Amino acid sequence: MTDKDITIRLGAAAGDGIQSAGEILTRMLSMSGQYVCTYNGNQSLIRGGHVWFHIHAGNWRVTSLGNGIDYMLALNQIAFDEHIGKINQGGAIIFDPKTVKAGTIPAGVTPIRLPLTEIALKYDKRPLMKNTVGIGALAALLGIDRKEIGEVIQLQFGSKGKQIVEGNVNAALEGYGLAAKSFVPTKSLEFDYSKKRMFTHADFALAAGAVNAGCKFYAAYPMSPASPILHYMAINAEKMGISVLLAEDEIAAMCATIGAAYAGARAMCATSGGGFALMQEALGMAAMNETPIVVVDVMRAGPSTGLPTKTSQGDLNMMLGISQDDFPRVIIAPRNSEETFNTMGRAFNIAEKWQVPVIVLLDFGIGDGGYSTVDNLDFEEPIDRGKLLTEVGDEGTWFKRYELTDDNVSPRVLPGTPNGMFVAKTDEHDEYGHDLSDVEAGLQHAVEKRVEMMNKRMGKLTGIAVEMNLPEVAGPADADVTLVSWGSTSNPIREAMRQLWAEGVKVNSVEFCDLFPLRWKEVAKMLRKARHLIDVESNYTAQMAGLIARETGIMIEDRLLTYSGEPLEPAEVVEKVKNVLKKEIGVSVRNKAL
Amino acid sequence: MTDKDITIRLGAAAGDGIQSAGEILTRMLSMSGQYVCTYNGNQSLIRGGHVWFHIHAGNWRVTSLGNGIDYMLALNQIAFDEHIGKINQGGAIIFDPKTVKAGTIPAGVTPIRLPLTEIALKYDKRPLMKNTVGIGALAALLGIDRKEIGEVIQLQFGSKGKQIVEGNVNAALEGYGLAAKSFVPTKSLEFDYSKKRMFTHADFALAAGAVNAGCKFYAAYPMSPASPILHYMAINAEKMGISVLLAEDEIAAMCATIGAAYAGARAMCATSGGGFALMQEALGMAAMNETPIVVVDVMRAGPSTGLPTKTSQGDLNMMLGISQDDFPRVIIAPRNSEETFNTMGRAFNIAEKWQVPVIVLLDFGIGDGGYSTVDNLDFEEPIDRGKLLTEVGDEGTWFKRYELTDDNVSPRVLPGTPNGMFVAKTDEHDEYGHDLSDVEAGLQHAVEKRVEMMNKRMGKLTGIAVEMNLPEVAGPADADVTLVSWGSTSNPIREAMRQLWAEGVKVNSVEFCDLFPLRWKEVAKMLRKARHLIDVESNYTAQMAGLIARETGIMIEDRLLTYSGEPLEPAEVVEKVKNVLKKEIGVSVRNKAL
Amino acid sequence: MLETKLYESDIRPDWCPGCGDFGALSAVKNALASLEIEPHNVLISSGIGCASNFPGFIRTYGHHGLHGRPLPVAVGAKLANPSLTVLAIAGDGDEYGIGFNHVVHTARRNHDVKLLVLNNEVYGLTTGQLSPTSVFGQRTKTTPYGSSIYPLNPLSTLLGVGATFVARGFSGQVKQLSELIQAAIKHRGFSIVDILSPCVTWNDIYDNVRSRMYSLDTVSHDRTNLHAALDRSKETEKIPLGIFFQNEDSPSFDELLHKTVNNRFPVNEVKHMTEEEKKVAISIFS
Amino acid sequence: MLETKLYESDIRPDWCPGCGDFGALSAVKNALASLEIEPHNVLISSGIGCASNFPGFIRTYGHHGLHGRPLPVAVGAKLANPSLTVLAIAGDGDEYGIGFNHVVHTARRNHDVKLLVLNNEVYGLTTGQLSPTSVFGQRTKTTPYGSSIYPLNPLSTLLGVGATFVARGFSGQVKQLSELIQAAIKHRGFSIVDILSPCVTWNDIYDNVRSRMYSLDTVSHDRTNLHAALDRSKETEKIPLGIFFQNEDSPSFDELLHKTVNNRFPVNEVKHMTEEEKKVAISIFS
Ligand SMILES: Cc1ncc(C[n+]2csc(CCOP(=O)(O)OP(=O)(O)O)c2C)c(N)n1
Ligand SMILES: Cc1ncc(C[n+]2csc(CCOP(=O)(O)OP(=O)(O)O)c2C)c(N)n1
Ligand code: SF4
Ligand code: SF4
Ligand SMILES: [Mg+2]
Ligand SMILES: [Mg+2]
Repeated sequence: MTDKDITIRLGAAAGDGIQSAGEILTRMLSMSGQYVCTYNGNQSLIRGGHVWFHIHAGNWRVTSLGNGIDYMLALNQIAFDEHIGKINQGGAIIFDPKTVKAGTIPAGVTPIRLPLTEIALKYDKRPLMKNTVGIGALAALLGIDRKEIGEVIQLQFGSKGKQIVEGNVNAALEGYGLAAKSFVPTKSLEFDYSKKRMFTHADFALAAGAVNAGCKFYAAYPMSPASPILHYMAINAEKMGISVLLAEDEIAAMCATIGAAYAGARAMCATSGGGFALMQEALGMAAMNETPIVVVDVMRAGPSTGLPTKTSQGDLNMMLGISQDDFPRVIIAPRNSEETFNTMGRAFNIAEKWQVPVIVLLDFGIGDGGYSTVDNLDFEEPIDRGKLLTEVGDEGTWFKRYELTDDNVSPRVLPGTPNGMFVAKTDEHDEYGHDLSDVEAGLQHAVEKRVEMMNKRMGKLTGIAVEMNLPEVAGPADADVTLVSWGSTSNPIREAMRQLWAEGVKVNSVEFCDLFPLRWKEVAKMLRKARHLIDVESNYTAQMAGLIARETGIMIEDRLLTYSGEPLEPAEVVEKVKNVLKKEIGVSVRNKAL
Repeated sequence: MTDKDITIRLGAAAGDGIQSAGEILTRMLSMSGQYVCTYNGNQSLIRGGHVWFHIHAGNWRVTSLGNGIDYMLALNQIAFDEHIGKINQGGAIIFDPKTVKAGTIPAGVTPIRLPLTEIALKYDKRPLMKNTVGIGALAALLGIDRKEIGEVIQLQFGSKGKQIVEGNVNAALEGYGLAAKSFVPTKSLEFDYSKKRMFTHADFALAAGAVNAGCKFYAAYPMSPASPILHYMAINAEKMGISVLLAEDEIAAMCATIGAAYAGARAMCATSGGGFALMQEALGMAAMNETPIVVVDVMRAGPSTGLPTKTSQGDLNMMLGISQDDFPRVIIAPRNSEETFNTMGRAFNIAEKWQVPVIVLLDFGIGDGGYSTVDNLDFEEPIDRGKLLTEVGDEGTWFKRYELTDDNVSPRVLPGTPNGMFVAKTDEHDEYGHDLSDVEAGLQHAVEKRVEMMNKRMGKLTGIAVEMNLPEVAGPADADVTLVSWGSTSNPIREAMRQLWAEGVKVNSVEFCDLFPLRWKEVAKMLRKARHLIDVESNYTAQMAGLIARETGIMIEDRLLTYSGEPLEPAEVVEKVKNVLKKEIGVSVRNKAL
Repeated sequence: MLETKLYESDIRPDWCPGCGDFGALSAVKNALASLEIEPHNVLISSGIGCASNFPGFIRTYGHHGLHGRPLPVAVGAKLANPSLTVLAIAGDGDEYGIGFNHVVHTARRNHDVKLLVLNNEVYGLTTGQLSPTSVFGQRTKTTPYGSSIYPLNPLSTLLGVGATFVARGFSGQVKQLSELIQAAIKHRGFSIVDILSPCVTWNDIYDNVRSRMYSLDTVSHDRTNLHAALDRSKETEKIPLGIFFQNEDSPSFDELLHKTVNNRFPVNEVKHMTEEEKKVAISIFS
Repeated sequence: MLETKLYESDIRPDWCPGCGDFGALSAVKNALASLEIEPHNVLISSGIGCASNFPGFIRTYGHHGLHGRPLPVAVGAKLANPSLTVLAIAGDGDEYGIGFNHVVHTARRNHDVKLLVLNNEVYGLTTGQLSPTSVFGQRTKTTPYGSSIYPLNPLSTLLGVGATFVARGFSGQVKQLSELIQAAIKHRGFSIVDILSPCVTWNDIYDNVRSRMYSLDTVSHDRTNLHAALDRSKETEKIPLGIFFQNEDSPSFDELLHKTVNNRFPVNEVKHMTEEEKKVAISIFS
């Protein structure tokens, strides 16, 4: 089996149905045995403007958006103009000459002029189906079996009735027929119709993973690109018995999550950076009163409102500095949908075992903004609730909820348990949860107890670090260049490395999924092995490089940074590595639109 | 003139008037030419418990609390028991044997038994004046001229009427007489009644400095230990024409500050860490729409509610990670009241010149919690409002508020100015303040503009860094040990160094007042000169050392950290330095009550 | 009636001698004992302030959280474990200032949590600044020349919101207060009891309240009549105490949610999805 | 009357064709032109959402800030420069959800800022989730089986607060809406105009509103009568439009503050303290 892959892009105005067209195509490819990776070129508006849907598909595990565009469907003028320059040699662009005026078409790119609107109007009064015609045409270029079209359209539109399904199928097949006639594919895929692959974005994967881990409480205030998690919970609430709270703001969402966790539920809330900013004070509360919660930030390009539908990895510093003074927190940034699903059981286990807040960081690029194939979902991560008592002996007025122990974790009890009364306290407190801040404050014994309590809480980080995963090293141990990344940025790196390896370049990558706490001495050892480090991140200040420097003293001076809102393309990584090998060292910034 | 200094402590229950007694004594000393430095051992309650007031005074510029206690006034049992062990050899403790049972008194400490209550009851029905009697007694031990007593009591109680003044004066003089008889002072001060020194805490100094800098808008929600700033503004609002807004929460306080600054006022708000956590989203807004504001965090011991009346330097990481994604901010941590006053003009100038939020970090120890002498107040720092236009030509529909310029600062105009209309925008925007996030988002020109706008905002940091002060080096250039500190922690270091120098130890200190942005290359050069670095901070994780490592790669492994809530004493620094010189290197943690 | 000593803590309240909050503490203990709700089935969620120091002074489960946020914590806890009696107890700064939006929305959604506001018309713990309920003209550290800020009327506001149980008590009248709290706990859904609780240090309104108060039981007040309730809530000469308004026709948020998602006591609930659920969970993945 | 083209922007609104917000935009322009308030003396402070995209679509000073925070920004700006006409324009999510506490407190303090809420009873820009004003039973992405959450009645709530100007308009009735906005601007202190502004994409209530609306001018409604206003605000069959309540007897916060601190236009104000002020400023230092 040789490796084959292809990139496809669909462009139109918001409201033209390009999202659903892209999904149909993604489904078609997944049902033909392809691995997929997609990206939504969204805008922060509801109708109009220009949106696009990009697909990278192949018979190997594609992780990123590939390079350039092989086949393009341009439903309006701006789609044509904006993307024509990115079409690869040997590629093609489908458009309706009635609505799109083709300018100069680059040599090596085939224009495929199809009467998309005319065909669409055959099946409906409004020309909405023109994208269905386009999908059919794309399917032809890809060489997908005609009968897949019917199946997938049935899946997508089944609920809308037979007539709509048939209309769409016929429209697609007409597009298929015409395109097949007008173009001899230059690139092809290897289909295996027996392999039906699943795909999803990390938001849904996260929600599903959380529910599988026993999450029964979810609170949120809507915020892009985290809203799909809320929608997932809402739609499944009844079937799964999840209490969903549409809170009046993010502060309430976070506090209710803490209340639910305190009362015993596995509880979670999610938002994006701006909402997370508001949750910070309460997150400090959870850490202080040792209530286990899982909190999700699906990052988008900021600062402030920024670019709500664009991607970024700009919130790491916020996670390192959440609210006032020092307290333990755990930060995990899964790299893709599959890893996200598989992380959630672990996230809840760490939260409950160590009685700390666990933060899961996603970004628009792999969250709401991009599907990828999920092959290996682990439903069986054991549930570990840590030191959770179900019974307490009658030993006095109050229960020692914050008992000092060797591992810094105290036995926990839930309201409703006889003899277990305690106060979950945000003031500094003694082992029963009583104030050290009022009549005791400043007295020698209270000062000592305060220090012990700080040591207890912060000491957990040492224990947690032992359980955290070190960064994964991908590629050969012996490499001239080592790319350092975290979360989603590892995806274009993986594809870039394939390309570089093929060209004989010795490159590997150190990819952080677990970010904090870590066994930093071991991380330092790993990094010191590298001959030359390049930090690759999607933010202005190289926040992960900052964390690495803070914890190890290792300064990664060579950097590939993007903060344009657009995800990195593998080609940019390839170029950076080659430049570095040519001794062009320093900080590189990308500002291209995808 | 030889250097002379003394430490005094007054202890009682909250509500016993120990705060005002301490103030009287501080005033008496200041009016006798002494430099002072005080500390409030407060608790988070209104009445009861145990509070104390500590004074360090001398004819040299004392900066910290000195070592131990020379003279103590213990008004109740707990005050006696809690502090007796800290009294220095040659010291004395004043108490009323009727209310306090003296346990074993350490050798070398003189007990002075006085009928405090009995005397007090002579002048009032309630024994409230017993602390006045005590003050008189302390004045005798100190050897202050009797006539100072009358003057100061007149100052303190003048507004309460002649009878009260007289009663207090007589009570004090009786105490004076009795104590003078019963004790031959072992330690004395050198008085100069012609030198009247001023003292204040950094909260008031900050407020006064801000008002002098033209601050005419102040918004706040009360929070200890930042409330005195609000009280100062409230009391002076009418006289100075300051608009004070008691906001419904910190978010509103911050947003109103931004609104006022946008409309043209020099505007400020202040809070403590928990309130600041809530302000973070809005602070990102100010940075994004380039509205100049000054924001104050008076740090207290956390995390979460923590110890509201105790001190800490735990909020630096929060300042480095404020809300989502990267944006410029300036962080300054003045070291004492005087520097705080003198910083405010600069803070507002930087804010307006660079159109960025400026954060001033104080802590309880020098804020609400401690007075110190202010000698050199600079009222004349020129006011620089930067590129503020008062007129705009008629050049089109909108004004180019976010024009790209060489220094990354765009001309600014205030609402009310004809032809100056623009939108202050938190979405990513073009030069007029129009959205790049909706119909433009992701299009090549908008992506490029976005990157330019990020570069513009973040680029300011480079310009600002040039104007920021490098850390001050105190002590000899040639030192075996270099202490690194920021803000208030420099104060015990200064006193410790005096002691160490006297003993021939070669030690100096690098003290950061301006924290971010800095010319880090130069900082690194300064630090690399040191033979051995010790980081001294009041937090668990050595946050400043973390920042230094992040920016320079220099890891300061040797640390003296305190997170007990109590400020560091010079003696602890002395001990640490000596241990290090004995090669006992590593992290030291202090957990003593002061 | 259970014994009130069941609820005794070994922690002495740190309130100033004479603080109104002592009366409220007695009333809450009495109410719980009267309703025979055992200590371990009670959760008290508070904020930050003198009033919010409540948990720990009474032997129940307590959550002493953040200034202004007692309600959302209570709401989450009640949803996770509907068998708990969940009270939020806090100050006027907590609930009528920074946290009032939570009050409004918890009220309008009719969550089954009970809010007791120890209203001393001042910020007590932060040393006496003007609170949202401080009266016009009040002198405080933040209004040294007298306040010229209109105060919030929490009761008329909550009547406007459509809160289903609105009452006012006085911590100097422990018996009546206990009865109000009992009624609040028994109410179907959200209830608020605004408790005038004098701050003897910064705002001693004992005499003022005593001289102006009267009980709504002594007049023919129809608590199902919104207009009557509104008029009572807006009285300025006299201070009515009692239940201003009650409506038991609206199911609580928790009832409505329970009907659909059947949420249960959480400890035994944490388990992986069933095979059936797994299929549903990932049906969206293809 | 000034020409409305003075307020024309060169930015085309990004709202969906047919969105109710277009009508509100016309009404605001018309109201400002009618009152002859020049564009440079107007500041529009908004939040985040479709409605909040307002600034930029009209040529005045604009502050397009944070979700829920238009009012505090407006309040600060108005205090700093009392000569500006300050409007806050935002969505129901902004003002009745996350930001409602600011509405309550801005209203009770009677700040001289004017709030226009473009109420489409849904979160528009975030793709159609349930908002605080979405009706019981409404199907949205977050309530796929129909909402069982009681909505907020913002008007009755603000009447309970004691807001001094409470009105409702409809963006499909531009002329009446303009008049309401003019009245709101002329009002002494805080005013709110709740504007029903249909979202054609997620919650098209045009027909619903048209079939149920009537003008309060057509009935004998006494806008000085709180009880009458409350009843009107609680109508469910019909939708009254117009001014529900107005009280011009209470000085605004800004008037009261101006009397004491004499705040003025800020540009020329920034200077060091006078010698006299210096003495006062540091009198506390000794
Ligand atoms: C976010 C935040 N802001 C401010 C504070 C400071 N603070 C503590 S208690 C309090 C007010 C207390 O007043 P109230 O709620 O009326 O309670 P009381 O002390 O009067 O009983 C404030 C403002 C805080 N802890 N957290
Ligand atoms: C703190 C914060 N939370 C959430 C969001 C996401 N958000 C953007 S617009 C919006 C709601 C918009 O609804 P509404 O205010 O009713 O305005 P509309 O779009 O309906 O006009 C939300 C929740 C945000 N930007 N900031
Ligand atoms: S300050 Fe006031 S509210 Fe606080 S404990 Fe004292 S009397 Fe009670
Ligand atoms: S989504 Fe609704 S509110 Fe937003 S622009 Fe479209 S129609 Fe208007
Ligand atoms: Mg209060
Ligand atoms: Mg809306």
